Amino acid sequence: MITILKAAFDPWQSIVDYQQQMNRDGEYGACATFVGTMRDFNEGDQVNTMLLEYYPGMTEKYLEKTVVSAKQQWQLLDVLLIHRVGELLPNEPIVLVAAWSAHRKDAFEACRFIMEDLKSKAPFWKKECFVEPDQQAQKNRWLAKNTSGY
Amino acid sequence: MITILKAAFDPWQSIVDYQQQMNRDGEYGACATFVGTMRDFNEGDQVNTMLLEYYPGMTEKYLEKTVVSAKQQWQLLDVLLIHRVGELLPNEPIVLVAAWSAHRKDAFEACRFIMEDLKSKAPFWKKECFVEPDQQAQKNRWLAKNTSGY
Amino acid sequence: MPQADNEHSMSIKVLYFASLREQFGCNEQQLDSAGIHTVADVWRLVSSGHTFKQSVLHSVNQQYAELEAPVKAGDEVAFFPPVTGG
Amino acid sequence: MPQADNEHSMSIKVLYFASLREQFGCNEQQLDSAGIHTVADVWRLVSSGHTFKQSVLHSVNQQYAELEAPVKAGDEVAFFPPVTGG
Repeated sequence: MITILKAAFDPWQSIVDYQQQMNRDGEYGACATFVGTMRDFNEGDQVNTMLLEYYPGMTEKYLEKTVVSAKQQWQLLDVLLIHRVGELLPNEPIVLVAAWSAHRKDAFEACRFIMEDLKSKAPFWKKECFVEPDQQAQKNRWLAKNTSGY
Repeated sequence: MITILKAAFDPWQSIVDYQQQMNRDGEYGACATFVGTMRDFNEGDQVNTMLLEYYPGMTEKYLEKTVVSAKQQWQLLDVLLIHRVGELLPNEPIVLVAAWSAHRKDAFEACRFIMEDLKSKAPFWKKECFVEPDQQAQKNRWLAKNTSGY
Repeated sequence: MPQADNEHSMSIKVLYFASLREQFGCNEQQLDSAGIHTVADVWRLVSSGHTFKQSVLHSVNQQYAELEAPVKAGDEVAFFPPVTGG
Repeated sequence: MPQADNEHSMSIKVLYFASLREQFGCNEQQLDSAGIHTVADVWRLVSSGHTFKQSVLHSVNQQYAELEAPVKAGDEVAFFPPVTGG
């Protein structure tokens, strides 16, 4: 399941709930997950809030394509992908990817692939509202580029 | 933290509880986790229970060495490793690894490394109690060898 | 065929996101499709007079597309900076 | 020095796990250390008369050790099949 959320979410409870309704108890031997969380420091500045913009329509399509591609490359029982948009506070979860499979290799590699593909190509953009050291005023900046994960 | 547990545990609640007492909110941007769960089928047979044996003393030392090695190779904020021993039922969690870091590469690679090292060298042994298709009697077998994850 | 439909089908919808949206001061605009054959044609029209600090990505009908990709009336074309999600 | 301590310090503790424990019918035994210098010496003593379907791993004082690794009185030596945790 792929969800884009405008409100804060609990990634661990989301996994528990999703796993329950998957109804594949006894089938999966492996679940690999990744949770990305907003940090309160970036590039030496204290970040107070973050705005996450997306492209309604294209973003969903892109994430769907990513998950379909993962399911073609690895033997997966299910995938859960949740991505936050809108205004975020430090320590709020940004993204959750969970992949279930019979054996660990598939879950691990699919989870990593989905995150790397999402980070490098899914249409999301982050704008930070931050305060520089020894300054009072709040400033804004769009993040320039995600780092490569490999 | 490394824990060997004789009773069933909830991996997701363990993550939530551990993360809370870590007290590093805002520092971690990434958490990669793996949960291994007992399946109810293996090698074509229905598995009813599993006995997980370990080597008290050596197992803890080995896991400690694995986590130290991960912390030397990657920039990690914290690691949680829980491994179950004793008698297990299908769908019960066997192992949890969670790795927290500022950036995703460290958490992903450390989590994978810890699981692969654990699977290939940590002193644990599984004995399955199973029923063959069209048979009544329960049989036991020690698993011969873990598959390589790479 | 009603005139409104006809007019709509003659135009190309152009969207901007993130820093490009701010730089253009606009989310969305309609371009007359006359003389437009590729993404590059759209970009030439809308970007004249602007300079860009970042590389610009482009999509046609919500899929990534090359600058040489064909664009026709009724299409949705978008321009945006490198993505920073996850 | 009390006799009990002396006797203890003359012996090597040998542990078996999983299928090896079942095959030997024993968790643990004490071997006289006389004439024992390596893991291979211990293994030769305990394994005579047995055949093994699996490869056998070995440790000295709770760390993996080669067959050539030295063993002395007071050490803990263990033998076990390939591990299957996780």
